[in-house]
Amino acid sequence: MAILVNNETRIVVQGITGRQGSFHTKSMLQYGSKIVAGVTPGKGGQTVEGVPVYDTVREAMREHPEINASMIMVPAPYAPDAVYEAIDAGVGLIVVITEHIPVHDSMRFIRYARLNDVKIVGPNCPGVITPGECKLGIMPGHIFSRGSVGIVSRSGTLTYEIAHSITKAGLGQSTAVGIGGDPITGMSFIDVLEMFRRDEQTRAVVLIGEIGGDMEERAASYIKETSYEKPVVAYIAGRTAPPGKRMGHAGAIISMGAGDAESKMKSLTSAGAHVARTPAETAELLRKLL
Amino acid sequence: MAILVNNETRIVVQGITGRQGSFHTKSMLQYGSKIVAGVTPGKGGQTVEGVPVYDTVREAMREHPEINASMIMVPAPYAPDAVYEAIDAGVGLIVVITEHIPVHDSMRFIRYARLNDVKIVGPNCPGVITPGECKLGIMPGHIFSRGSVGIVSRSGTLTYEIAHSITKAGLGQSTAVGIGGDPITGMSFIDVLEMFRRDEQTRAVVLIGEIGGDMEERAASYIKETSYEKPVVAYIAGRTAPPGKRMGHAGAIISMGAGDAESKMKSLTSAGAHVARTPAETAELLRKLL
Amino acid sequence: MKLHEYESRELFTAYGIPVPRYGLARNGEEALKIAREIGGRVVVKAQVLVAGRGKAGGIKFADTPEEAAEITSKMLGTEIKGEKVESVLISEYQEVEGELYLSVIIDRSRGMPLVIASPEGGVEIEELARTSPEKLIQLHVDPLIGLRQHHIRNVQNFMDLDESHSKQLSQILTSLYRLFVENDCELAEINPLAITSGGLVAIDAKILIDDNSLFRHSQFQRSEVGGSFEVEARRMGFSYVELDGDIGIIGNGAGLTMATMDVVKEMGGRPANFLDIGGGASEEIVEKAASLLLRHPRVRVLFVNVLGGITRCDEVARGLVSAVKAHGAGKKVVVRMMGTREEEGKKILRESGLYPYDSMEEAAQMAAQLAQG
Amino acid sequence: MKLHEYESRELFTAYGIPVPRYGLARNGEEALKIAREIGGRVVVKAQVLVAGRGKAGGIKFADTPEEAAEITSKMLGTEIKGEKVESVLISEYQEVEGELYLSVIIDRSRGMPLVIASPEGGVEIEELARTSPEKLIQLHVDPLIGLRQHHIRNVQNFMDLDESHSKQLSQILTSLYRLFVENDCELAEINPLAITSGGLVAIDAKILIDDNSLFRHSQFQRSEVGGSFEVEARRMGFSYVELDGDIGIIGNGAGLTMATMDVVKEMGGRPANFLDIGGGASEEIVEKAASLLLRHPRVRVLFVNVLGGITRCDEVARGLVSAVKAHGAGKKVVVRMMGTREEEGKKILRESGLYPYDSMEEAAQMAAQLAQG
Repeated sequence: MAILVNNETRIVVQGITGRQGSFHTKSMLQYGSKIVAGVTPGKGGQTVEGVPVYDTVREAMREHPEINASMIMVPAPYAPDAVYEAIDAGVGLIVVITEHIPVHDSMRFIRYARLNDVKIVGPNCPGVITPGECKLGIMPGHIFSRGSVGIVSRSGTLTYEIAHSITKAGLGQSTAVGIGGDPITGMSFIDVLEMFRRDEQTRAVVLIGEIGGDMEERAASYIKETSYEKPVVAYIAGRTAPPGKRMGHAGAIISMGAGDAESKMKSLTSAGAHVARTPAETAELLRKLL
Repeated sequence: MAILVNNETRIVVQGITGRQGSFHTKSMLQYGSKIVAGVTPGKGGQTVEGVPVYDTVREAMREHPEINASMIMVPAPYAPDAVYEAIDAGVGLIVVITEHIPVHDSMRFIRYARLNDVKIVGPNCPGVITPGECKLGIMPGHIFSRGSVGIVSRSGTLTYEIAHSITKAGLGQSTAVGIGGDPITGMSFIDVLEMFRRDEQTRAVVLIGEIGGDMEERAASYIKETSYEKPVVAYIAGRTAPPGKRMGHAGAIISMGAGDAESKMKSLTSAGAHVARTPAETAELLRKLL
Repeated sequence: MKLHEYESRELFTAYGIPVPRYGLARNGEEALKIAREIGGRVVVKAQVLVAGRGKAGGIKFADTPEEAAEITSKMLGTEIKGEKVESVLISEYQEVEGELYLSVIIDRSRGMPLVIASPEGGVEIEELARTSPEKLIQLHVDPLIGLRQHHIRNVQNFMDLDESHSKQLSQILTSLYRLFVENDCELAEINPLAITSGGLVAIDAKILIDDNSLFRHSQFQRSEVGGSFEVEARRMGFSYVELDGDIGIIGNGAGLTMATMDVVKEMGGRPANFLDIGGGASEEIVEKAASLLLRHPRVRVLFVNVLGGITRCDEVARGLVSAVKAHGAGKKVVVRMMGTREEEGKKILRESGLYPYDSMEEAAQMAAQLAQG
Repeated sequence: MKLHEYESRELFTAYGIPVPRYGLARNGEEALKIAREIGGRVVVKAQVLVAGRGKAGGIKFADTPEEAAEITSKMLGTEIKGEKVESVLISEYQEVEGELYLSVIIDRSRGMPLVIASPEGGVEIEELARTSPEKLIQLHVDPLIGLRQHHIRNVQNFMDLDESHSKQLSQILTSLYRLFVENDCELAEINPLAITSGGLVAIDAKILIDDNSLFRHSQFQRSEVGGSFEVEARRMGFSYVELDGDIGIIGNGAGLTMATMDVVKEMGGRPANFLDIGGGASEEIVEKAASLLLRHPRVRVLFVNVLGGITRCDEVARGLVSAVKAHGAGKKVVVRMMGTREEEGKKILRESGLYPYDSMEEAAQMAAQLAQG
């Protein structure tokens, strides 16, 4: 079954005519994803890689009422408006790839999405992939293979690293969800864990966390409280990161006396998750568990 | 079972020290409703009819964590803030008695309540009563008696009129919900019809509508589409009202070529509801149906 | 509460929405002065709130200031659909190349503001919505988020204007939405939004302010509209609507009062009005309400229907009895009463020779019979 | 981005939050002039962004303008925790009767602003939260609704001040929240908010602005903090953090780069830095990054870990080879490479005598060994 995206996913790409937008549209199409429309204000009537472009999501939806997901690749200053547009047009799943969106903007559109029962993945995320069915994101598709491990991650390339070792180990992935590296994201670890729990294809979950915030700790509490039925293997990046410094993106910072890797690893271990010390160990642990 | 309120309802009255607030607190207590706290800013520490008064809902909730409903009897200019306060304090059911709240304010707090999964009854409503269990409102309790008819109404005294005839007819009410006479209300006819549908105690529903808006028409569509299992008897006030005039409150106005009584009655009839021509006929129809 | 045209223009100007040059005149001299300042052809527009003033002779054109003054003098003091003209707007006449429609309204169904736009302005939007719904675009705006770029872009695309007009439309919509929210509007409508050689101009407007919000908008003066009875009743704080029958109706609560009217009609009677005394009315309030209707020349029968909850039947009875004593000569009175202190109330009525009914339907039937007799 | 104290004071003043009288001095003369204008005792405060400047000698008191000038002259040019003092704040000294704490912060867990207040200000709030959580109140504010009366009332009740201070607190909280939202703050903290004879005064503040929002806040000038390598790397557009080891780390993506550091440490090595080249880096970018680290005096081994997705391995290889040719003398280089154009990249590396690893763990082990050797 997998989660979030599958063969039925019909995509509109917002910001399709940009350099990144057109590049990833091509890559997604090559992977087999069904992109039925693109949107760039003022560029309506063009096509990108054979995909028709519209001025607004509303117009795209009128011509392609089957659209059920959007990927947003719009520069940060305009990305929040693109999210509001997708929500108001009735798109149920919105993947916000854009990085560097001001957090006050994200707070607001994430609340607004909740009000409208819309799922947001991101911002500042690689997207979602269900191998063999749909790639709704910017990850290199060939690293992934169809299988039984669900991945949920705050990181981009580190996800590819670990996905690759899972693929090499012959296990494959049900769905991999990059929830994004920003301090505040639409879907949380818990949201995705809950979806994997109900997904029959998923037999184990890999949780890739990093320093900053308390999302990993909350995931640990959730795993404990729900007596999570499927094995969880976790890897936490940033054990050697110094406090008070931002490691690459706004999310990864140890501050307010919280959010360091050791405490996250401890919480997860005591919740019954298996914590890997290196990315490669993740696949080894999975192989023993499955 | 009844709906919305019952023996378990624990009430905080916001605006308890006002003339109306204290009067209705007394009346509700006499009826047997469980009012555990009152709130009036600056009046914390007092008591009203033996009920302790707090400065904020947060404080009331800290002392009385069992609170699960609020009744708001605060003057219109301050009522929206009282609603936000109740929502943020975690109260799940809020009855807004206050009339004359600006509609822009109501729009906002009703959306906000939705975002927080909070139920709002009103504004400008008589409240909710489950006879014999809990009166959360300003209706005269003695008119109601325990029974099997659910009432949902946009009107106040007209509800009492019809409830009285149902009581006289020996049928009684499961719960009576006055959703309020304003153009925009928290709960709609459909919301309440849906609750009555699932309520075992309710064997028939009386819908009391009036001119203005299209809430009755939407209720009719809902009844038709769901093949509503329980008989619905409807009464619509305002057949003789002229277009373009406000009849008493903002909600009752025929405008924009919509909202007149005949079209509402027609919609309800064609949806399978039984439409009474006079209030008294409502009870007669019910007697035949039950 | 509906704003006068000149109030709408003041608001538009404050929000940067272009309007034709104008002035308000209360006599011919003022009209002359304003028309001279404007120069050229002007329009003289009666400042009344009733709909359809154009067809009723409330809008006239003047080629010279003198003509404007003459038209003004003639128009002032006349009645348009029953409303007296106390001032006129002298407005610059503008050649119109096209007419658009733009409004923000509260959509009751969704509980949200709704933006409506059409490239075919100047007509009744309800009419257009019925006959050619494809000619208008409707976009909901969440009150927690407000108007966003995509609303504006969708309106722009739908209207399909040239670039400079499209840009101006974006500014006007942004301003109109802000005006709508900041002034607690139920409706803020520009119709037509004219295309002129100087760009887009709001030629006419309809703005409804939520009565309940007036406590925070002291700038809007409630103007009294309607006949003298309506004005008097409203001054007393009653919800009052004048109808054309002969049975005066008093009820407590809007729904009950409307139902009382309906049942009277059902029984063959004709209501003279709608008068809601509200909840918890005192003896004095009831006396005032009853006296008002008893003094009404068209009222032959007064029908009082009270369901006591907060309202006490004895208070109602006492107020009613006083009113009948003072003003009841030649009028018939039917009372139906139930609820709080019902017995006390009925006793007071009986002692004064008034027969109280238990049933609303029976009482209505009696009222209808008495009116016909 | 952290604001300097003087920038915070400017903001507070703009939002009506009371601060002591002050001026910014860049030399002794300016300090003298400001201190004279203020009159009486003043505080000289080094304008540095590092935490704990008080204990490090960055806050001194002066009884006379001359003393203020002298302290200023001495303080300017010194380094406080590695940061050079380029200006000082000369601030009115105020007798303090009590110290409160007030802040608005973004709560990541709930995705909402959080108001924190305590009647015990002047201490580290994290410390207070740990030791005496009952001494502070925390209230979430929904970003779609904003600060409401009940937030203010709850803070007032909790702080339990006398009436005039309580009223002032309400105004300050309202202003602080507005400042927080309008300036895209991650944190807006007043600590202490002092009770003085003249009312509440914001004695010290900490304001963090969201870096991502700077495109719409041109008023804030990003100041360069940290050592020269950090500054240079950031100017090149890299995410860079200086560490104290001897193995230079380059990765693509923050998570992967952190993991690379961690694995190096796991294998017994010590990372010299964190350098994330981001996604889709070109040959030139890679060359710049590698050159920077190869020129770093503490770096003995350079470890490049690249996972090609958008990033192409051949581009990385070419950039790295150029950098090693120019600056690689005496340094060891370990590369791990995988993904897009992996074969082409590895070929380029091998031809230049660099051995590419497949496994991150093996490569890290080699880097650690080389650093020790």
